[in-house]
Amino acid sequence: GCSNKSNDSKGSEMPTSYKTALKEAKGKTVTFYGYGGSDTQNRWVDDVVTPMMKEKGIKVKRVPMNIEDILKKLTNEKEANKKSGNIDVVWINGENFLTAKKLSLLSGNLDNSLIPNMKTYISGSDPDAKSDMGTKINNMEVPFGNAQLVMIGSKQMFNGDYPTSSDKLLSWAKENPGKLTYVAPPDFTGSAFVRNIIYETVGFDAINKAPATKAGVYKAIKPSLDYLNELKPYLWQEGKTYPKTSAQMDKMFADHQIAMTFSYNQMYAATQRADGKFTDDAHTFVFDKGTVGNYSYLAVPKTSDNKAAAAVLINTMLSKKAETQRLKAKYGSAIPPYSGSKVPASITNDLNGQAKENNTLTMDELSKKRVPEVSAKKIPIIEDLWKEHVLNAD
Amino acid sequence: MASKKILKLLVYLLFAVLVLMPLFVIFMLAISKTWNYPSLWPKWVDWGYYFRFLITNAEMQASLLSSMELAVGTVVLTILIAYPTAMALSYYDFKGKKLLNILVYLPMIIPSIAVLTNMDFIMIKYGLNGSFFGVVSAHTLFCLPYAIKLLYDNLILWKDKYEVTSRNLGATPLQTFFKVTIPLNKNGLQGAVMMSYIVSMTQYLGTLLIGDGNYITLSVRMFPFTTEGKYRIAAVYGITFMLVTLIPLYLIDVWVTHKGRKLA
Amino acid sequence: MLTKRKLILLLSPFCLFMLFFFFSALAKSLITSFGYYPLMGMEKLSLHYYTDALNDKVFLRIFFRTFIFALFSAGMACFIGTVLAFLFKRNDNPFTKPFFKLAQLPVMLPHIFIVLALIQLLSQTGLVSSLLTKIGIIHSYNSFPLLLNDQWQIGIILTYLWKEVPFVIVSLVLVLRQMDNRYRIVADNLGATKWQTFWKVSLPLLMPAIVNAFIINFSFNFGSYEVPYLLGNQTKEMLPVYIYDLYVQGDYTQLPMIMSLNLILSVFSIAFAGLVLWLSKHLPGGHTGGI
Amino acid sequence: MYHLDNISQQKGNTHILHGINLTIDENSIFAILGPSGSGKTTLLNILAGIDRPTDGKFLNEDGQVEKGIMVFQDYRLFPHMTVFKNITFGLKVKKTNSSELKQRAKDIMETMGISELIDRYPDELSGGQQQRVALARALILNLKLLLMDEPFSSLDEALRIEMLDFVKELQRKFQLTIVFVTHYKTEAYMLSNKVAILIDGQIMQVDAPKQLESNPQNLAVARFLGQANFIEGSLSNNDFVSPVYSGKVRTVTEKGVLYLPFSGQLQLNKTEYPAFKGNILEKKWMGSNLERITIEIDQKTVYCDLASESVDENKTYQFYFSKLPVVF
Amino acid sequence: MYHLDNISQQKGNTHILHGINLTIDENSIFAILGPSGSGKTTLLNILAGIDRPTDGKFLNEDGQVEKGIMVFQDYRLFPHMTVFKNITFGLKVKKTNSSELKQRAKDIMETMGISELIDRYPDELSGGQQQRVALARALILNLKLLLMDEPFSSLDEALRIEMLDFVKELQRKFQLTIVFVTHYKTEAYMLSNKVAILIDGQIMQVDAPKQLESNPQNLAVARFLGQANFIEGSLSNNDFVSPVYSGKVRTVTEKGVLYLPFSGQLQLNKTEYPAFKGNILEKKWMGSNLERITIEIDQKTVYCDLASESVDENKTYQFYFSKLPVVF
Ligand SMILES: Nc1ncnc2c1ncn2[C@@H]1O[C@H](COP(=O)(O)OP(=O)(O)OP(=O)(O)O)[C@@H](O)[C@H]1O
Ligand SMILES: Nc1ncnc2c1ncn2[C@@H]1O[C@H](COP(=O)(O)OP(=O)(O)OP(=O)(O)O)[C@@H](O)[C@H]1O
Ligand SMILES: [Mg+2]
Ligand SMILES: [Mg+2]
Repeated sequence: GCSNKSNDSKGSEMPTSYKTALKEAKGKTVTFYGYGGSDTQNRWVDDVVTPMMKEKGIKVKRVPMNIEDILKKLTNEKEANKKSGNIDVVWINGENFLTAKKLSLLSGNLDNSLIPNMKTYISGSDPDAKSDMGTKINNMEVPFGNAQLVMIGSKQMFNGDYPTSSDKLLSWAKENPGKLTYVAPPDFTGSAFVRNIIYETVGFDAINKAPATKAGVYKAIKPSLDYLNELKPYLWQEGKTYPKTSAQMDKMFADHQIAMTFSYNQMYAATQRADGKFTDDAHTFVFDKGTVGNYSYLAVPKTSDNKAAAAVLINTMLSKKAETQRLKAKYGSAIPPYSGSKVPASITNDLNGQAKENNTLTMDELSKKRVPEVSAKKIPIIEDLWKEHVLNAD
Repeated sequence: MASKKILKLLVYLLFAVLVLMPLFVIFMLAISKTWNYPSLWPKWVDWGYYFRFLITNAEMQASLLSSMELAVGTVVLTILIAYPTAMALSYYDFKGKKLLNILVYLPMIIPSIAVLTNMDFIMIKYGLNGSFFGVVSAHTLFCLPYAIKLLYDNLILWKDKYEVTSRNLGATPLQTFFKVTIPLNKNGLQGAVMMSYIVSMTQYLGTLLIGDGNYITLSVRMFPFTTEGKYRIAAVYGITFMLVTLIPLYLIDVWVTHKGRKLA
Repeated sequence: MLTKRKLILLLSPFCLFMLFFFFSALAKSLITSFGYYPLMGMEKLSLHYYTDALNDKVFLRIFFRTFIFALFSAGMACFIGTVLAFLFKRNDNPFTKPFFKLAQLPVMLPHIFIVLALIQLLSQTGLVSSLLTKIGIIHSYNSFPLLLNDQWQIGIILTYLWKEVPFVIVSLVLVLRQMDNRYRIVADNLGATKWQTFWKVSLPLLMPAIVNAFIINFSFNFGSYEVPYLLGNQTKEMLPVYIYDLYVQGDYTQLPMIMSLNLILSVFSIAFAGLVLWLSKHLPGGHTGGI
Repeated sequence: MYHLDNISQQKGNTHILHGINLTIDENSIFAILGPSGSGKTTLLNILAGIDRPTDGKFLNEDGQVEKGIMVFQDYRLFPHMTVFKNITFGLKVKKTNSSELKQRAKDIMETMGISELIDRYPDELSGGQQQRVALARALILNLKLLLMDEPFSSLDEALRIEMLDFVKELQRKFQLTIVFVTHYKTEAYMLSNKVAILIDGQIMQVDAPKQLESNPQNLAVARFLGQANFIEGSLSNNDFVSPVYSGKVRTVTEKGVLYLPFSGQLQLNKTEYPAFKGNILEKKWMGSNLERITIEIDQKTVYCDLASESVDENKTYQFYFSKLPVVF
Repeated sequence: MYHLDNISQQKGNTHILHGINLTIDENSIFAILGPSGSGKTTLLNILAGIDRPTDGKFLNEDGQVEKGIMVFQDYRLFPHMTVFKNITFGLKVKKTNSSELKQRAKDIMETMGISELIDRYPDELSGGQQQRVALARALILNLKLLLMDEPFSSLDEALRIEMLDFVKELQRKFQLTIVFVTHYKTEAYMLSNKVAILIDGQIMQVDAPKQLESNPQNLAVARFLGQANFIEGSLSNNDFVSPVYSGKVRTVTEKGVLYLPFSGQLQLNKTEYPAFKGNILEKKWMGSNLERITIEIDQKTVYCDLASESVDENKTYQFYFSKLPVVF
């Protein structure tokens, strides 16, 4: 391999300040492990972050790996009693963070003194900076992405009147059978849609307070499941089958086979339009009661060999310079993970400008219509219940 | 007679369409932007896109290199292991042969998640993770069933008849292997090499897990895009993939068919 | 000369390799499947993951469905492939050679590709549907049958066929080429019809290779998840996808169960492969004494 | 009557058969003798309908093409079938009922002495056993036209004689037409009353065994029949001059080569054709109570087969021709 | 001297060889004769080091294992090599220099009469041509121990005699030890002075050719040597009683079967051992100036080879034994 480190060397120590980190990291190579299926995000790392790191004398290697595989690798290292490994920065959130924390795979100390940009742009009181889907963060993660579910509807098929609530959605479906569907959970967006329906039908509190057991959750979300079952016969293929991936659903939407698709990116319709995949007909909207928003994070495994470089990378990714670039369409127009109150004006303006230009929602609108995530533990339970009571309901 | 010939030709034609249609679609996907229902032809085709991408994308070139590096390594290791095994299976009668015959299939039968995640653990233990040998070993594991069985199918036809003859005429085991065994079974060998090369090229999870990110091959890059429906990029990678698979294999084929005549 | 020493020498690379890399990994999954996973504080050995799985009706139904599916698609592939291999074998017209080359193409491409192409071609709003609409055979895409993500797994079967038929062709033609038509001539001379020659001579001589191809295809169809994951139907779930979904959930307390399911699948496949091999030994062609 | 009508065969650039014309009587055994590589197998393949000649036709009495059953020189047993399956293959494909099939298989295997091999596979048989299975596989069918390509080459003498008798009997019983190829004169003579000599793709002579040996039509045939001395000399007006023998001869062609078969031509008992005086150099036991003796005449050697113990080594004897010698 | 020390061989459940003990002189030609399936090939395979015996050892004088070069019964020409490549294979692997290799190949191909076939592949050769290539491939090596498994079975008589001479010459020139297997007595007798009879996996007799034929050691050998009548009768005190002949005999074993070879035992000239009076039923030309005659005695038939024209059909003659007949 290209990294000539002996395997029994002890994983490096996490530096205590950014300054020492910067010094220590010079000449090192830092690996960034993350989901590689988004070419805009890949491009951002490669075109923006990597050159910035290079200026600091640090090389970046991006490894496209799914989070479950990353976790498995980390547990394998732990089981094999290895103190040092190859993974420096991980893109993680939710259930996986919960697991990683449980297995104590992550190193802590990712605090304000180590990551100065966190101090600048993220307020300590921001709930998303404190816990990740209900799991306390304890300085093990740093916010990286800010995503919120948006609906994309066909102007022509909805006649400009978008179903901004579950009730509207149901009645439109009854009038236009076969024109709606959603990706089957456990797909990421499909699962988010189901949670959104839960918020619509029983509200965030009900699910938030329910015990994290199958019975508990079932009791809480029974009305939601009923709603989905009522909707089912009016879905595409009468709900007997669902698209398997959001890509497939996007294609159906592009072909006007269905009237609505979802995305975790408010600019998705715009980028798809620019790409020629969607027509001008695609219109972004959210439910009146709001949609699920969640954060993704960066973390450093305990076995990382280059913790200093990892810290520098995280800080660089959070920098205004990098995040401003990230607003560009070719980098996916991603909203920075900054706390609402600390977003620099230039970025807000930029986003709002884009929103107008591309006929999508502004930052402001979005953050108003944002509902928090349920606890990570409950997500698989909800998915199971959906499978049992909606998908396989007779 | 004539109608039979025409029927045969029709079958050929149908077969060709079935094989080529998807390839054509992939090719079009790689160079087109908008291709929505109900248009039969993409609205927007950029013939140069693919080549521009290939030439300008350094990542792609790096991936190409590591893909081929691994594939060649895998082919070598696979053949080194598979040949003797196939010989043993086809020439000898021994206790446990039946069991071994079945065990050979094991690596491909066990779901790769179960094997690879645990193999990764073993590799980490031995300190082989991230190394060339480690990744090649992981690939080899999945090539072995194909290689052994293809070689076996071929070796069983002659058994050791001609090897015995060669040894009897004074050839050393090595001479026998290269002058008799290989030329007589080159069809099987070609098949085994081809399958190993292909299986290695298409390995995704193994390369990623055991490669520790040191080997970002074409498959590794491509896989997330396909599952995510980034069809155009996937198609671009796909075409490249096809080329680097087809060209070497085609060359091998030409070499094999031109070197010496066909058998019997 | 065939000596024991040589046999050991020949077998040792394989055995060492398997022992070192494979069986050690297998042992690890086995131990995990017995519920030993100290990382999650699970240290009691028990068989209950296996008994649970085998008592789980849902699991068994999925298992059975997957088995039938794998059997059917592998059988189809072998059938079509064998027929075509015989067609390709005879070098009696100038097209045979290029078509045989063509047959090798699909072998070289990952499954993912054909999935990609099939989506573009066969989804309800795909190219085929468009074409049929254009020429007026169907009214709109709504009358185009659901071929992907459908109840009958047609999409997956098509993908597997596209990949596996050529594989069968290639591996059979490799053998067929070596096997000249000496025996065909004999059979013909003894008065056998073309069909009889095919059934009694050519096919049996080829049987070992066909059985091999069948087992390889069956194992693949039974155990791989990528294609069913993308083209399957949720209500008719496939076993590998079922297992994969559990794995992706990232709940490590489930790991022993996941491993036990994997192993059940494997043991069953192995047993089935063994059965097929055993059966094939008792079919005509079980003994090929070389040519 | 089967007619071979000007049959020629060419493979690659090699002309193998050159315009063969032959008629073969139905219900008879016809032998083809010829040196290795002369085209015997090629000819049989044409008679069996396995190969198509590049020119000419093979037709039966009614002017139709008839395919013969072939016993292949290289056996070609089906490797995936047991001896029993191999033997009954031809009956099976004709859907013969199973009890008859079994009975016939049993009978023929007994005759061939391969009953215990019934469940063996070809690769578990010795060469001669394989050949017998190949024979049985064809003979069991009793089909009109039977073609055998050196069918006894791997059998020992005792067995061969048995087989010859069996084939003769079969021929009589089922009125078969048998064409068979061999390179053993004796075999041809014992089985058949009509022997064709095929040399270099041409039929040189078709004759009864005895005629053939005593009157070869040309030097090629004489040389092929072998077991003879060929003594070069010069010829003028039926007078032959050579170091070994000079005197009257019967001239067939004008090449000037004296044809002196090892046996049947030279003897010690006086006749009206004195040959030469010669010294016995060596005696070699040849079986069948014969000795091959090496005679030295003026530093030339001549071979001759005589009954055992007729002469002693290192003694000189006067030899006589039993009839006027032939010169080609 | 090579020693075969109690060699046994078993394959599957078949015992093929049963404790074979033999010594083979160096620098000599040793023939093994035996019926089909008796284990000849199996034995040669052991001598060639191709198979390992289940029991026993094959050692040379120095007590070492020596591997012989084999000419296989089924030729086993490498199908992917031309005739030239096949023939020079053994030299090539010994890295013989190329000009010598070419010369030797040229010479041997000329001797074998296969020079024009140099660039052909085995499947383009006739059976006999293949056999000659197989022979050439082994003979070209001139290795100490040469093993030949029915090496002339597909050759015509003339060619066979040439080959025999050539092999003999080679043996003399390079002082080879040759073990060869055949099922043609004549071939064995002509090539070798010591012949072993292998029947049912056992060595029955090792003897000089003439001894063998005149004094077979037991009925099995006698039957195998064939070309003989076996007349059943009863035996008491060296007096034999049977419908054909009754009288004095030499008794070897006590089974009561009279051994009457077709040739060498019966004659028309008077001796002190009158045999029987018989009627000539049939005469059949056998080549080599011999006729096989069928004699009828009291409705039994006996065969006998006599010089051509010695008797007429349908006449009765008195026959004599040339020496005291043998009963087993
Ligand atoms: N693999 C085997 N399994 C069982 N029996 C076998 C096997 N191979 C050979 N035999 C038997 O061993 C005996 C001796 O075989 P071998 O080939 O040595 O005979 P052979 O003397 O060479 O006969 P031939 O003259 O016909 O070639 C035969 O009866 C044969 O059937
Ligand atoms: N495919 C071929 N290409 C060229 N020549 C061939 C081919 N097949 C056979 N021959 C030649 O044709 C001639 C006749 O072959 P054939 O097999 O008929 O001989 P044969 O009389 O049966 O000889 P044998 O007694 O040796 O079996 C031989 O000289 C052989 O080399
Ligand atoms: Mg021939
Ligand atoms: Mg033999």
